[in-house]
Amino acid sequence: MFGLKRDWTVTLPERYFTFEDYEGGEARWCPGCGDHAILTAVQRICRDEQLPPEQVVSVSGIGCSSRFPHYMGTYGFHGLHGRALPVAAGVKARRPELKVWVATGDGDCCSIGAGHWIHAIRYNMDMTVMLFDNAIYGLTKKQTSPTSPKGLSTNTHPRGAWLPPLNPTQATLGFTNVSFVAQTVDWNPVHLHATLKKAYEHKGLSFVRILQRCPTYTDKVFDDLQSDPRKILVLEHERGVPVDPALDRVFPTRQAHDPSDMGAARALAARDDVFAIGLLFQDESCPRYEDFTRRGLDMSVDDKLAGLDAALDRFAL
Amino acid sequence: MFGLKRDWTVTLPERYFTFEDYEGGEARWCPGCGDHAILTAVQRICRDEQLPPEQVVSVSGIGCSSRFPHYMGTYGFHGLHGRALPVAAGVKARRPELKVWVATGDGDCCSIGAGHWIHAIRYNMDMTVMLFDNAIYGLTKKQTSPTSPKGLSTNTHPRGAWLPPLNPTQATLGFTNVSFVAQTVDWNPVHLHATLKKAYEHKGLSFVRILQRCPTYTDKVFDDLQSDPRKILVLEHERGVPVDPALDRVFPTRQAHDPSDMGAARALAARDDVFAIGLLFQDESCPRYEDFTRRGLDMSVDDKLAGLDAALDRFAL
Amino acid sequence: MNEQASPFSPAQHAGPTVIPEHTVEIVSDSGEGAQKAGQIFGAMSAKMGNGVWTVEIIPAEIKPPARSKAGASGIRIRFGEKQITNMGDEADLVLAFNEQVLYGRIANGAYRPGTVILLENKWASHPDDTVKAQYAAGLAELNKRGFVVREMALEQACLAHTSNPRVGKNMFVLGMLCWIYDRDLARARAEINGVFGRKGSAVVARNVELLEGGYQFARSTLTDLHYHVPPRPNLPPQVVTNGNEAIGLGVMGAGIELVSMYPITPATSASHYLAREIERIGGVVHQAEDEIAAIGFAVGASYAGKTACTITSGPGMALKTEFMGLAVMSEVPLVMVLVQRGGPSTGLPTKVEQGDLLSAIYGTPGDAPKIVLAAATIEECFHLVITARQLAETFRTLVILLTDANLATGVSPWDRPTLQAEWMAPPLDQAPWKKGLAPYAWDPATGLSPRPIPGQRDGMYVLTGLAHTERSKVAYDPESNELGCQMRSLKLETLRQGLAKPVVHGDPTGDLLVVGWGSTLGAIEEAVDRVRAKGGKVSSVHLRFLSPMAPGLDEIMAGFRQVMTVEINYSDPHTMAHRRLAQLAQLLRMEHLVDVDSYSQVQGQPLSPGKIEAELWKRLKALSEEAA
Amino acid sequence: MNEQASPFSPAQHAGPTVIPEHTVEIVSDSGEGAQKAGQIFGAMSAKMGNGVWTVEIIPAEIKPPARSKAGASGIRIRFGEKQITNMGDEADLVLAFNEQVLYGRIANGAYRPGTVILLENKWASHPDDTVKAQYAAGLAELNKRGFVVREMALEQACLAHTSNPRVGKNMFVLGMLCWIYDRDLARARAEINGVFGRKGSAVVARNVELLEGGYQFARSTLTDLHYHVPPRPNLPPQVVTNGNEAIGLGVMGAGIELVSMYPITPATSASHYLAREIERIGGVVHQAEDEIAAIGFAVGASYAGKTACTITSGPGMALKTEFMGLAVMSEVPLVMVLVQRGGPSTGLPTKVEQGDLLSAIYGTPGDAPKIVLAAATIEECFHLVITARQLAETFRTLVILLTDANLATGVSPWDRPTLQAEWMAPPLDQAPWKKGLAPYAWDPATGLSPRPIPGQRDGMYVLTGLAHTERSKVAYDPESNELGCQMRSLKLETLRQGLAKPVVHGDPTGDLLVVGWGSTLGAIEEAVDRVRAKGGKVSSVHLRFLSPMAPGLDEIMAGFRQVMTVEINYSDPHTMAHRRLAQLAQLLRMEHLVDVDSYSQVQGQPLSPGKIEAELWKRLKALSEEAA
Ligand SMILES: Cc1ncc(C[n+]2csc(CCOP(=O)(O)OP(=O)(O)O)c2C)c(N)n1
Ligand SMILES: Cc1ncc(C[n+]2csc(CCOP(=O)(O)OP(=O)(O)O)c2C)c(N)n1
Ligand code: SF4
Ligand code: SF4
Ligand SMILES: [Mg+2]
Ligand SMILES: [Mg+2]
Repeated sequence: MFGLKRDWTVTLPERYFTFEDYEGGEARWCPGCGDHAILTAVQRICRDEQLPPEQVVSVSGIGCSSRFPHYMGTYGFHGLHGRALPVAAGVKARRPELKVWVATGDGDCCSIGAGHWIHAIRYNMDMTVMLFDNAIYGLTKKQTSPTSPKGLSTNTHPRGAWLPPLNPTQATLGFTNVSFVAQTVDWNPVHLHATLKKAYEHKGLSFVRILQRCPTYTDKVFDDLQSDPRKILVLEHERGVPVDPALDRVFPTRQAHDPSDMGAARALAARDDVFAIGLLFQDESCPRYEDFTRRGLDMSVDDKLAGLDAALDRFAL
Repeated sequence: MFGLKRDWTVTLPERYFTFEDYEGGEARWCPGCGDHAILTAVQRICRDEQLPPEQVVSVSGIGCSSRFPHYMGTYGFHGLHGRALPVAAGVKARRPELKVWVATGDGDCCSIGAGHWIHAIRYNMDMTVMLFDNAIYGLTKKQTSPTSPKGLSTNTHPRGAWLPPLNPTQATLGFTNVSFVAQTVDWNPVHLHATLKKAYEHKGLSFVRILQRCPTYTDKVFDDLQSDPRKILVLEHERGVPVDPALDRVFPTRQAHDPSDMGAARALAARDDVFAIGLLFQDESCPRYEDFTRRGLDMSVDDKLAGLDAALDRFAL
Repeated sequence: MNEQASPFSPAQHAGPTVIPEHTVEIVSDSGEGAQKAGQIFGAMSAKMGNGVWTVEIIPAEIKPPARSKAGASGIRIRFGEKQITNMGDEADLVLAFNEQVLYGRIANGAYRPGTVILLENKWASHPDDTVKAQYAAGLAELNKRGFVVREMALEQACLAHTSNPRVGKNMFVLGMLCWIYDRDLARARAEINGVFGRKGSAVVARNVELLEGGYQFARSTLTDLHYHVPPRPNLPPQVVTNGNEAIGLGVMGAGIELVSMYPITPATSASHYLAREIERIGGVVHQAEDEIAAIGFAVGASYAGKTACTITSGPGMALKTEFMGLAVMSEVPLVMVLVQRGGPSTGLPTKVEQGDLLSAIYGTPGDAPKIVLAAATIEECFHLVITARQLAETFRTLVILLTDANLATGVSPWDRPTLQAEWMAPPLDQAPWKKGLAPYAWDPATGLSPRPIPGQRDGMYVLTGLAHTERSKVAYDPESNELGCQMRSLKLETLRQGLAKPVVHGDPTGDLLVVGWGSTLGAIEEAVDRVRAKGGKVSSVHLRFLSPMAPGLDEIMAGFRQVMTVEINYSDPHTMAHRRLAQLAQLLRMEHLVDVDSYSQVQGQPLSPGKIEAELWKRLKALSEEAA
Repeated sequence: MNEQASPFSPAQHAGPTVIPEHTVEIVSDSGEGAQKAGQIFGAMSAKMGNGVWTVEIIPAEIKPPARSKAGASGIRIRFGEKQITNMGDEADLVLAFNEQVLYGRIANGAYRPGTVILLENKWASHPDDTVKAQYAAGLAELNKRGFVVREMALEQACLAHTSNPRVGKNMFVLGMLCWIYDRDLARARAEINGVFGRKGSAVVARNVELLEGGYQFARSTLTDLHYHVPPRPNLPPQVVTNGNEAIGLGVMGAGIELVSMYPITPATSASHYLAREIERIGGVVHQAEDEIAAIGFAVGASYAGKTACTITSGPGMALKTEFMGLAVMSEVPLVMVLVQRGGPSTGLPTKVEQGDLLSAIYGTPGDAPKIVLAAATIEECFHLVITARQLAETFRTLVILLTDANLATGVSPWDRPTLQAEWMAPPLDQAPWKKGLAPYAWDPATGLSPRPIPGQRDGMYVLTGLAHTERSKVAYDPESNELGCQMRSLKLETLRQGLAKPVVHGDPTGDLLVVGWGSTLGAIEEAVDRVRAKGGKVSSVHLRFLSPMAPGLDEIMAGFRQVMTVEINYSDPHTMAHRRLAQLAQLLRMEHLVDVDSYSQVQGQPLSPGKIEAELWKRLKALSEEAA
C-alpha cells in the first residue's frame, strides 16, 4: 500500500480506509458460524484494495449467509430468496465501475436460484460470487439443501436426505462461458482470503464455493475434512491461488493443477475422496456481458433527443 | 410383437393399438418443422411398445414444441412456460406406472426452466425428456434462446446474439445423479427413433437433446451439419444407441464410445467441430426419486385411519 | 402533393360519393400479402389527412394451412374524415381471397347484412371437387347472411401483369382500393417505392404495374363503388405507430436506459422495436432468462441509480409478483409496462382483454400500495411512459402502466410530440450524500424521501425487503413496521391529492354515466356521442389513474341516475342473481359505495362502438321504464 | 390422577385465591429452557382441565447474544376456567431471567401496571459494571412503569439442587409456578418423566429435584402468590397442538397423500410435522427446488388423480401466482394452505399478519375465481383442510386455506376429532371413462364437471392453460372463451348458494357489528362479550368463506347502525381524510355497498381482546355522540 519513495516520502491517498470502514452493524450470526470468517476476509480485501465504501455493493438473497450485506459498511442489497444474481447483474449492467460482491447460500443459489446461477455464469459479469455452502437451510432452521449429504437428517427429511448431493462446482464447470471457479473452506482464513482475493482480481464472474460451517444445524458435515486435513487437496499453480507457507502444516496434501485445464478441473471437482481447494479454472478471455450492456453510457441528453427525433421521423407521415 | 407359438398360434393382446391410436389433433407446426418427425418417432415407439394410450402422459411447457401433447392421442398436460419438468415429476410421484414423455424447448428448458432442469436430472424419475433444440424461441417469433449461436440475428438481438450458446448436453453432464444423456437430430428419422427408443427403455430420467429444424426462424443454424454430414459423429457401442446400417451412407463419421465413461462423454459434448449423436452417458444405478415418493401407495383407508388415530394420540391429554 | 397529373387521378372521374368514413378488410391466407396492401392503404389515407385505425388479423398458428378458418390473415382499415380511435363496427367492404377465411371473421361479428364482399372466384372452377363444393357452400352461406357478395376473377385479372398472381394480387387489390376510395395513385406509387425500393427498381415497377392494373380493373368493373372520404383540416404533424411502438418511443422519451424483459405476447413487439432502436438514446435491451430475472435485473439497475423498466404480459406479471413487492417495500423506482392479453393463465395470448387490473393493484401479498396507470390511446402509450418514469422516481415506487393487445396492435396517426429534455431521466447523481441523512428520510407529510445512489459518498445503506427503519435497519418492532406501512401508503395519498378531477365527456349530469379505462376510450366515447346525438342522456368518464384514483369521481357519479363501467374483462351474465362484476366496477363500488354496474365481455376482441351503443340504449330504456 | 398423596400436594396448604384465569410469561435468553418449562406448565394445566393458550416468544436471530433486547426467548401461557381462544391481554405474572429481555415485551405492550415480575437478581452483583448498571437502570424503569418487581435469587436457590443453574433453572421455575397456581406436583413429575424419560432416569431425577426445589422455594418466599384456577367441567377428549400441527393432522385426515412444499416461515413447521408423520397415512412430503416447482409438482400429481396440497407463506404464494392461474383455468383440484406472516415482501417473517387476503383472491391475472377459506381457530386448522380437499375435488378448482402465524404458533387444547373414513380422498378411479363424455362436461346449471384421470380408458384429453372447449381443445373463438369463463365463475355461485348464513355472536341487532376473519375470532368475541357484559350493543360475525362469501351478510349488517371489520392488516390511520381500509372491509364494501369501516393494526402481533374492547367503546361512544 504505502511504498517508500526515493525521497523517503510515501504517497498518502486523499482518503485512507480502515477495516472499520467496511463494518456494518454487529454481525449476528451464531457463534462459531463460518460466515464470520468470510465477512472478515472480504472486509480485509476491501481494506487492502482501499476500495471507497461507496463504490462497493454487496448483494445477496435470503438466508443466514444473505445477511452479509448488513454487516458490510458499504452499499448493500439484501433482496429476495434466490435472486441475488439477477439483481447483481442489474447493478453492474449500467454501473460497470461498481465493485460487486454476491453472498448466496446453497439453497439460495443451487435450489431456488439455480436458473439464475446458470445464466449468471454465462453472462460472466465482473463480480465475485461467494457460495456459502453449509449443506443446509440455516435461516429457516434445518431443511435439506441441494448440497446436504445423502442420509443427513433434517426437518424435511427426518429419516435422512434421499438423494446424492448436488456438486455446485462440478455443475458450474459444465455451464457455458464460465471464467473462474475456485473452492475454499471457511476454517482456514489464510486460504479463504487468498482465494477471495484471487477471485476479486479476476475480470469476469468469479464463482467461489466456500465450505461453511454451521455449528447450529450441520456441525458434523465437514467433520471428515476437519478431522483429517489430508482430505483437503490444496491446488498449486503459478496462476492459481497463492499458497501461503503457513498452510504447509495445516493442509499437507497438494496437487499441481493448471487452471486453464478444464478437463482436469472437472475431474478434480468430481472427486469425493478429497476436497480440492484453490483455483480450479480460469479463462479471462470469456466475453463479459457488461461490455454489451454498458453501450451508450456516455451519450448526452442532446444526442438522445436527436436520436429520439430520428426515431420519430421513421414514423412521420 | 406377435411371436408364432409352437402350435402355430399367436397370442393376440386383448387390445391392439395402431399408430392412429396415438394421434391427437392434426399437427399444426409449420411445414418442414422438425417437430413433426419427433412426434412420429414417439408415436411409433408407443405403437411398437403397445402402450395403452391411457397409460401414457405427455407433458410440456409452452412453445411450438410444447404443443406436442395436443398431437398425441394420449393423456397430456400442456402447462406453463418452463414448468414441464416439475409437473411431470408430480405426475410420476404417485403414479409411477404411467409412462411419461416430456416435450420441452430450448427456451422452456434452458432459460426459464433451467432451475427445474438441474433438479429434474437429480430426481432422476423414470421419464423421457426431449429437448427440442431449435436454437430459437419459435412460438413467440424469433427471440434469442440460450442455445442461439453467437451472432444470430433475432428480434431481441437484431445485430446478433451477444453470448456463446449454452451447451445443454455439457451442462446436463455436470449435474448430479444424471443417468441418461443422448443426442440426435430430427432430420434422421432412423437415428431419432433409435435414440428415443433407447431413452424410453432407460429406467430413470433420459435426457435427449434433439437438434430440431425451425425452417421459419432458424433455417440456417444447422446448415453446417446438414450440408456436411461428416460433421455428425455417430457414437457406437454395444450398450449405446443401435446404429442402423441404413445410416452408413448418411453419416459416415463414427466413434466408439462407452456410455459409462463420463469423462469421455463430457469431452464429446464439448466438441464444436462435430456434433455427436447417440448415447453419451448412461448409469442405471442412480437412485430414482419415485422410489421414495411412491412409499405408502398401497395403504388401505383403515390403515390410514389407524395411523391418524395414533398421530392424534401423541397430542392427546 | 404530387404535381404531375396522373392519367388515373380522381379528378378525371365524375363524382365519387362523399362519405364520412368506411371500414375495409382484406382477408386472405397467411402469406398472401394482405397486410402489406392494407398497411400501405392505411398510411396513404393518413397522409391524405384521414383519421385511420388499422388492425391486423393474425392467425393463431405460425404457418397455418391455406384455406382454413383458423388461418385467416389480413387487415382491417377504418378511415374517416375525423380522428379514428378504434377499429369500429362491422366492415363496409371486404376483399377476400377465399371464402374459408371469412368464417372466423363472421364469428367475431366483423360483418353485417349489407357488407360488400369482393370475393376471389377462382375456387368455383378449382380442380379439387371438395374445394369447389366448399366454395359453393360458402357462397350460399354468405348470401344467406345478407352480405352483398361480388365474385371477381382477381387472380385471373392479375395474370395480365404478373405470372405469379398469388404473390402479386395484394398490390392489385391496393389499386382497386385506390379506385374505390378515390386515392391519389401517385401517392400509392410513392409508398410502393418506399416499401419495395430496397429490392430494386424491377420489383417496384412490377408492383406499380399491378397497382395500376387493379385501379383500372376496379374502375371498369366497380363503377358504383366509388367514394370520397374528405381529409381532416389543419392537422399538426403526425406519426403513425402501433401502441407497442409508441411504448418504445415513450421509453426512449423518458430516457429509460435499460429495458429488461423476457419475451411474451403481446408485449414482446415493444421490446423488439426497442432492441432495434434504443441505442439511439444510448440504452440497451436485456433479454433475461425469465421474468423473475427480468424484473430483478431492472430493480438492480434502478437501485444503482439507472432508469429501468420491464415490459410484460399477464403470465409474466404473475412471475414478477414477488419482486413487485420488494420494489414497493424497499422503494425502488421501477416502471413496469403491462400489455394485457386474454386470461386467466395462458388464456388467449394474442387477443384483447383488460383482465389484469385487480391483480396489478392487489396481486402482491401484504399491503403493497403502488401506482397503476392505464393508457387510453396509442398516443398515451407514448406519453404515459414518460409520466410513469417521473412518478416512479418522485414517489420512489413501482408504477405499472397498463395497455392491452388492442392498443398494442392497432395502428393510427397521432400528434408528433415536441420533445422535451425534462422528459429524460436526469444524469446520475454522484454528489456526496448529506452526512447523517437517513436513506428513507420520510417526510411525514408526504411519505416522500430522497434516495441515495451507490457511488454517493456517505450514503451507504443496505436495502432490504424486511421491515426496516428509516435508516434501512431491519426492525421487528411494532412501531417501525407500522411507520413503514404508513409512509408507503401516504405516498399514494400525496399523489391522489395532486391529481386533477377526471373530465366528463358529455353533459355533467344525466341518466347514465359510463366509466371506462384503457383502450376502450375511443369506442366508449363514440358510442356515447351516437346516443347523445339521438337524445340519450349519457356521458362518460375515462380513468387514467387506477391506483390511486383521482378525486372528484364521487361528485361526478352523483350527477347521474345510474353508473356503469364498460370493460373487456369477465363479469357474470345478467341472468345470474348474484353477479361477479367487472374489475373497475368492483374498485368503484369499494371506494365510492356507489351501485356501479358493469357491461363487459371476454371475447378476445375490442368492444365496438356499436355494441356499446346497443348496451347503452338497453340501460336507458330500463331506466326510463323504472321511472315510469 | 396420581393416587399417592404428595408431601407438596395443594391440599396441604390453606386456601389459594380462586381466579378465573391468569396470563403468565417466562422470558429468558435463548437457550435457557423457558419454553420447555412453559410447555410443560401449559400441558399440565390443560390436563387438569383448564382452557389454555400458549404462545412462544421467539427471537428473530437463530442464536442471539445473551442479555439482548432482540434476544428475548420465552413463552406466554394463558389459562383459565373457560376455553381460552387467544393469547389475551397484558400478563399477570412474569418470570424473567434478566431485565434486558423484558424491553421487547414491554414495547409489544405485553405488561400493564400491576403485572408482577419475578426477576432474577444475580445481575445486581455481576462482576461486569456495565451489567450492574444495566440492571439498576432496568429495575428503575420497570418500577417507573408500575410493574410490581420482585427481585429473586433464582440461580442462587437452584445451586442447592444443581451445579449448573443456567440449564436447570427452568424446572425450578416450573416448580415455582406449580406452587403459585396450585398445580398437582405429581402431574408435573409425570410430565417431566415424559419429556426427559428418553435421556435416562438420572436426568429425570435431577429435573424432578429442581421442580420440587422450586416449589418449596416459592411456597416459602411467595406465600401471597397462591392461586387456584378451577377446571372446565365435562370436557370431551382433547388434543393439544399448535395450528401448524393441526394443519398437518388435517392433511392426514383429508387423506392428502402428497405435500409439496418449499421451506418458508411460518408455514414450514407444518411440513416438518408432516415429514415426520405423514407416512402414517402412506403419504409423502416433497421438498421442491422452489415454490414454483412445489405447486407444479402438486398440480401434476393432482392431474394424475392423487390428492395433493402445497403449504406456503406470502412470498411463496407470490411465486405460485402463475400456477394458481393454471389450476383455476384447467380445473385441477388443489389445496394451498397459506400461513400468513407480516408483509409486504420479506416483511416480518415470524410475525402475525392477515395481509394476504386480497392477493389470495385477486392475485392471479385474468379472471381466476377460486375458493378462499380462513381458519379461525386451531381446531379449524384441522377441519378446514378436510373441507378444503372436498371442495377442491367437488368444484375442481384451487382452494386456498388461510391461517396465520398466530394460529400456527399458538398451542391450545381442542376436541379430539372422531375420525371419519369419508374425510379421506376416495381411492383412484381407474374405471373406463364414459366414451364420448367431454373432459369438461360442464353442467350448465352448476359449472361442475366430472374429471378424467390418466389411466382411465377412453378419457384421454390434453389439459391446457389456453382457452379451451369442453373437450379441452384450444379455442380462440369468442364463444368458447366466454363459456369457459362463465363455467368457472358459476362454480363459485353454486358453492355460495349452498353456504349457510353466518352466525351472529351476540344480539342480531344493535349499534355496532364487528366482522372478522381468521385468527382474530377468539379476541374479537372476547372483546364483544366484555362490552356486552357492560351494556354495549355490539355483536360480531366471523367469516370462514371469503370467496365466495356466504349469503345473508346483507341482512345481518342491516341490523346494525355501524359495521366495522377488525383485522391484522394495514389500514390508513383515522387522521387521514381519504383512508385505505383494511382488506375485508374493502371486500365487504364492494360486495354489499355498506359503509364498512375498519380497525386494524400491523404490529406483527395478535390483536388482544383488550385493544379491541377499547376500540369498540370508542366507536360506541362516537355513535352515541352522533345520535345525541
Ligand atoms: C420465496 C421465498 N421462499 C422461501 C423463503 C424462506 N427461506 C429463507 S432463507 C431460506 C433458505 C436458506 O438456506 P441457504 O440459502 O442455504 O442459506 P443459509 O441460511 O444456509 O445461509 C429459505 C427457504 C423465502 N424467504 N422466500
Ligand atoms: C411465463 C411466460 N413467459 C413467457 C411466455 C411466452 N413464451 C411462450 S413460448 C416461449 C419461448 C418458446 O421457445 P422454446 O421454449 O425454445 O420453444 P419453441 O417455440 O422454440 O419450440 C415464450 C417466451 C409464456 N407463455 N409464459
Ligand atoms: S444457523 Fe448456521 S449458518 Fe445460520 S448463523 Fe447459525 S451457524 Fe451460521
Ligand atoms: S416456428 Fe419453427 S419451431 Fe415453430 S412450428 Fe414453425 S418451424 Fe416449427
Ligand atoms: Mg445454506
Ligand atoms: Mg426453441
